[in-house]
Amino acid sequence: MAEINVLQAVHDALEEEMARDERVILLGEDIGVMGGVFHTTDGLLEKFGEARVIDTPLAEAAISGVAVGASMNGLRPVAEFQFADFLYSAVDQIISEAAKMRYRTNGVQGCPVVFRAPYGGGSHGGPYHSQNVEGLFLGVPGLKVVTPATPYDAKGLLKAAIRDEDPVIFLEHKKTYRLIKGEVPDGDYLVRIGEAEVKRPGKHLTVVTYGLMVHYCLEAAEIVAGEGIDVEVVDLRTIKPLDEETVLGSVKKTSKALIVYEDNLTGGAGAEVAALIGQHIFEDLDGPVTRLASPDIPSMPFATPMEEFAMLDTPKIVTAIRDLAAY
Amino acid sequence: MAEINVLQAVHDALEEEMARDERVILLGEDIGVMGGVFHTTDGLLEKFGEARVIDTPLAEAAISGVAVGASMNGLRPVAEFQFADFLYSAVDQIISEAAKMRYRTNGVQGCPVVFRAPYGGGSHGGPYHSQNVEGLFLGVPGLKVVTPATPYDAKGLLKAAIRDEDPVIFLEHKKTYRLIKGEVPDGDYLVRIGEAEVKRPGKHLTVVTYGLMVHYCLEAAEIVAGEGIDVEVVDLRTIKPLDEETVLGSVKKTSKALIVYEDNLTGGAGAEVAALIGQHIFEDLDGPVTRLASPDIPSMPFATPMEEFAMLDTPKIVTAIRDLAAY
Amino acid sequence: MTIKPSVGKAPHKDLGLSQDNLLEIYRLMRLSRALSERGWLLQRGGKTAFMVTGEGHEAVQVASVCAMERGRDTFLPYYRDIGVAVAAGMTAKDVLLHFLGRAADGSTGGRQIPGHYFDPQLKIVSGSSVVATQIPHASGIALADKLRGEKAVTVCYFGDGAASKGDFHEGLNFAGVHRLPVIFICENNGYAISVPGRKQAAVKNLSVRARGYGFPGVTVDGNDVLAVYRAVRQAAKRARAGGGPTFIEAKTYRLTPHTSNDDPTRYRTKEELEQWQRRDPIERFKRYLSEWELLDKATDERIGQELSQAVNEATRFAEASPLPEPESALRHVYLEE
Amino acid sequence: MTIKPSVGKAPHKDLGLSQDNLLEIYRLMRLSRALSERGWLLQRGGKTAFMVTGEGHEAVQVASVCAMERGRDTFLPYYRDIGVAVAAGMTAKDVLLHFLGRAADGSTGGRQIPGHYFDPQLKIVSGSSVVATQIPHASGIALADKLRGEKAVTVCYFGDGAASKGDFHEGLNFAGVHRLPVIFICENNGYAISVPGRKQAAVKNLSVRARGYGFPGVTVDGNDVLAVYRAVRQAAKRARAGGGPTFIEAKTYRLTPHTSNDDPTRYRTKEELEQWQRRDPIERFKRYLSEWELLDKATDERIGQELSQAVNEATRFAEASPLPEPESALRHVYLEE
Ligand SMILES: Cc1ncc(C[n+]2csc(CCOP(=O)(O)OP(=O)(O)O)c2C)c(N)n1
Ligand SMILES: Cc1ncc(C[n+]2csc(CCOP(=O)(O)OP(=O)(O)O)c2C)c(N)n1
Ligand SMILES: [Mg+2]
Ligand SMILES: [Mg+2]
Repeated sequence: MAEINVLQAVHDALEEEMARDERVILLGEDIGVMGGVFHTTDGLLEKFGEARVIDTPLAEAAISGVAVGASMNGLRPVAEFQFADFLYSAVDQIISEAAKMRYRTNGVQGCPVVFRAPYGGGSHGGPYHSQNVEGLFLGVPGLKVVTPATPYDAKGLLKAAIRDEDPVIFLEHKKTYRLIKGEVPDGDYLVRIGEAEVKRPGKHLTVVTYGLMVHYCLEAAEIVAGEGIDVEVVDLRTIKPLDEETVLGSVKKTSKALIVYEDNLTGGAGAEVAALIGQHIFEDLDGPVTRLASPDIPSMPFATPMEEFAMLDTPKIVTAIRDLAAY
Repeated sequence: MAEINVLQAVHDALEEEMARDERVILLGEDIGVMGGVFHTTDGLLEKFGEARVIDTPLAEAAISGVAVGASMNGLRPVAEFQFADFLYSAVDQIISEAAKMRYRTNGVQGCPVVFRAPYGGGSHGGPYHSQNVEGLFLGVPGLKVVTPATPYDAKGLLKAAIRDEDPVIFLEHKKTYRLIKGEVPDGDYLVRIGEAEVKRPGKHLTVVTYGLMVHYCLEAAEIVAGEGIDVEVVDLRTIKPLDEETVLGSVKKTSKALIVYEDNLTGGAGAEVAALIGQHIFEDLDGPVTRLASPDIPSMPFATPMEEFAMLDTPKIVTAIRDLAAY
Repeated sequence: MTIKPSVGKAPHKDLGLSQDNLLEIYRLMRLSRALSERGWLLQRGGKTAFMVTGEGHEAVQVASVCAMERGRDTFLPYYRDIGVAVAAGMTAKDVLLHFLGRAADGSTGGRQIPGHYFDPQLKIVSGSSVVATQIPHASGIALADKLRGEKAVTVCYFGDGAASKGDFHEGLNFAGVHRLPVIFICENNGYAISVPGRKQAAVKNLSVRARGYGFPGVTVDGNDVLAVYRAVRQAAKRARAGGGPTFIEAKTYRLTPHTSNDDPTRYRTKEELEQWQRRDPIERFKRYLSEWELLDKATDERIGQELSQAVNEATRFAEASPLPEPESALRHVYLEE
Repeated sequence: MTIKPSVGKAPHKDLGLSQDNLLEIYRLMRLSRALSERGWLLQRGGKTAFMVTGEGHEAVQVASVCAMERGRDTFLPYYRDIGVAVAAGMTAKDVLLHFLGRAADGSTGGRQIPGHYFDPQLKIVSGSSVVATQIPHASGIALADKLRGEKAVTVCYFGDGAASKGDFHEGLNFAGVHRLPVIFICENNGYAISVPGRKQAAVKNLSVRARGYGFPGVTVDGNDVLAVYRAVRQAAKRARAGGGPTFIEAKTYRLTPHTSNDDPTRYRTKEELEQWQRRDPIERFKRYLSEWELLDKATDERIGQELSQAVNEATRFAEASPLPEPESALRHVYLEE
């Protein structure tokens, strides 16, 4: 057991998988000599060489398209987008090609690519270094979308993603990189894609969340615990496919659901979770399925007062929990 | 008053707006000499000339990016994607640029582009000529997304979109082009973006829908009317911004909501509508907010048995209405 | 027209091509044509909802594949490349099952519209209908071969319209930077549906673009079997020797509508079409073979009969073959355990 | 080093540049430098969370703008183009308000990170942080000018990394097809963050790519004011006369970290940096001016004092200026009625 941060967890997962399986290659901008702008690939060029750690041209359609091609010819590419904000020009390769490959070949041709991207707000990145992009892929069958919150989950899920036979969008919340530390076992382990986890059991109300917000929600849960509100925090971990069983099971128990997500309110993962709960366990609900999310603005503004206003935080979550608990 | 089909309505809106405002230009593949693969721009090259009806290179990032640039320099470009399935490579220009332009300039710079695209299934187009892409843009603040179902709405909404100061994704359901006919007034008229319409009033149950499904739902409503189920059909017409007032008002009245959409179930517009209803009028509900959509497959398959299986139709809607009505 | 036998050293000898080789190419071109023609019949007869074929492109499609090592090298056809598909080894049955969207369609199981050829055994790579997305795939496939030290070469096909897409640029540039063993073949038929070359690019030859990626680009007569063969063989040799990519632009013409949804009289003149009909690559190659006395009338007729028999049989077979089950639409979204 | 006066006809005379013109360029280059340096100070001092500047790029940025008709022509800077911004007319105050994300920041109202210059009055176009997306915008802007018959020219800036993006290809190709009045200026500083030119493209000069779009491409010494000015002026003349686009590659070097998040010692040698420091475009231009006796020490010092005063004053002004209101984050998603 060692205590590491999310950055290290991602790094170690990459390093271990590359050592384990020589078919694993990395493609991305500045991932070689520089070790990545966040240093998630530090030392990997030295260890595995230029043929497997590829500093690509500044070209996201090529990064993703080359990865798709390489995956069809026996490799297990991990494609890095420097920031999730810059993957929009790869959306065609991801949605038209990677996501549909197995389907269009009647199951014959897989496309085992991992598309990694640091995402999320709260780091003064302004509109183009803060975005939540998960909503884009939620409605795309053929993809899996993974959003770990802790070092343990990040490492175990990234290893699972690399071994997955289908394309995985692996989203790393930038702000968790250094902020979030946690224990990680020494040997090889996997966390299964598609399984949520109850990060805190509770009786009165379920908070469904993922990514950085998991930590804020846990904090909020502790705060309201003192007021006698016992909150269960479900960390989705994977937002596609959604672990309906765990989510519905929890809300069935608590009868109330608050969905907390950093993405802007409309159209994000929270809408899908809310729709599922509202349809499938309608009778079990003792209050409206409530969403707490960022406002519907195109992205985080830079200046601190605006950024703080736009970004979710623990106090906002506490308020939402209290309101729903009081319903 | 004249009876025309949706194709003609789109064509006439383009023609009238081009005649009215010389800043309106069209950009797209095969829209000139050929008049568009669906003939929505028939005759416009002859009438308005090569400078305003531009057959572009096969390059969707250019089509959209040039349109964005031209819109910043005083024109009102209407960019056509030949099929919605091919707009993925324009997503960067649409989401990073068009949608964020006004926000990032603190309100100073608008980006009045209309992005038109024929979309939707049921025409034997296979995986790449059948997609519903509206889910992609639903969560993108700064965009408006319009999905007309009738000639009247198509014409009035397209004219409104062209006059709108903000970017509009204008989605035309291919299958409505020739199939759906309707009356259209002779003179100039607009349909306001952001307003849903009750296409059929009813007491027992609200069906919320848009696009081609409006017609199937109306058919279904007539069928169940004979069984004493009085269905209200709300046509969203614009799916972003959503007309919450009309939707919530209708469901408040009927107490039951069925959301019918052709997109695959997960993550589409139906999720957002369901979430809104479930949160805001929880107390008024007499049954679970139910979604009926296409299965979660990457796109329509080509072979008829599979396509028919995957595509929604009137009988499937009738069944869903009966089930919910009986709840 | 009577055909005079040619004298001197035959051009194909320089290329090391035997009579058998040439007749194989000829046969494959005619197979491609026969299948294309059958495709239109089936579509017009309501047996399939869509058709796209390759009449006019047979020389570049077939000769390029025959210049490669089949079994070792990889092919990425686009929707027009029925000639690539059959030259790489797909049979008439394979094609007909695909055209008719049968459950047994090995390319897509009836999931994609006709024109989307795929066979992993034959190293034919699955493509979408989205123009140019296969170009970066080709670079990725070649990258994998290079990484493993395999001496395989990847051949990627696309049209002149595709050369305008960002994926073209990014895919070729990547290949250039890594000196990948890949050949990019642009079947320049002068139109992207209705959009003529001059509205697609302000250059005479698209092949000049290769210079911007640091590798050679050549323009060849795409209706000339031997010219195509020569260019591709040379590119393959370079690629296999580690010399990196080549961009080959093959000028040709589409003799049919773009697809079954198209009416080319809206944008092409009758004269232009007729001019190119006179340059039909199959007729032209047949003339060459006759001139060098490699093909006599009897053999030619026998080939024609064999092919039409094969195509008829394949049609019957495919028509009798079951359609996919409705519920099978739900399968293969992810790997099935 | 003592400076010997030059004799004969001065190169700038050929270009029709007066002493005033030259001193304006010099002053703008130094203003750009002074603001850049202030930017780093502010960022390191915690006054702003991010910084990106243009030291080393001043010759290409400033001279290119000065070769255009300001007020008529349009500029699309990228994040490194502080020199373009000030040469096009932004003041020290404008820049400082932007650096510090103030409510009065005319570029973005504190919404974008520093380096995103915008002023519609000055015809400086808003850009995002996404590399290369502005390139098709430039073509669109030029298209609109051409359509209206305006004799305006659009200048679009980007780095060497940007030349790998699909948007570069699609944007330039569109401009080529329509012979648009646009100048594409690539500030090739040899790196895209840490990625060196040889991993970005397998060509010596990116300007060769212009041939693939049917218009001229030239490579110039980007640290040479007059070379840049000459190339841009010629391109502007062609564009204004209806001759279409030009691609100008200006070879230069970034003398600082990529941004405040970067540590260039991870990927560049000290020697390389020092070599380019000796080619500092400002020093070099100063030497030129001295050699031709256009700038004496007193004037130079006066310029320095004026600039530092202006920058200090602007800093004080911007620091005293209020931050945006928190709730204003909700505004301007759509046009406000
Ligand atoms: C990205 C994209 N945009 C548009 C289309 C619609 N479309 C299909 S084929 C085609 C023309 C392609 O022309 P070209 O590349 O020259 O190939 P050709 O059909 O002439 O062989 C177009 C515009 C598409 N399939 N993909
Ligand atoms: C599409 C996209 N991908 C990645 C990035 C991250 N990024 C910002 S600047 C940069 C390097 C740009 O290099 P270049 O174009 O040469 O300009 P320079 O900074 O050297 O002036 C990268 C990779 C981005 N902003 N946009
Ligand atoms: Mg073509
Ligand atoms: Mg650079």
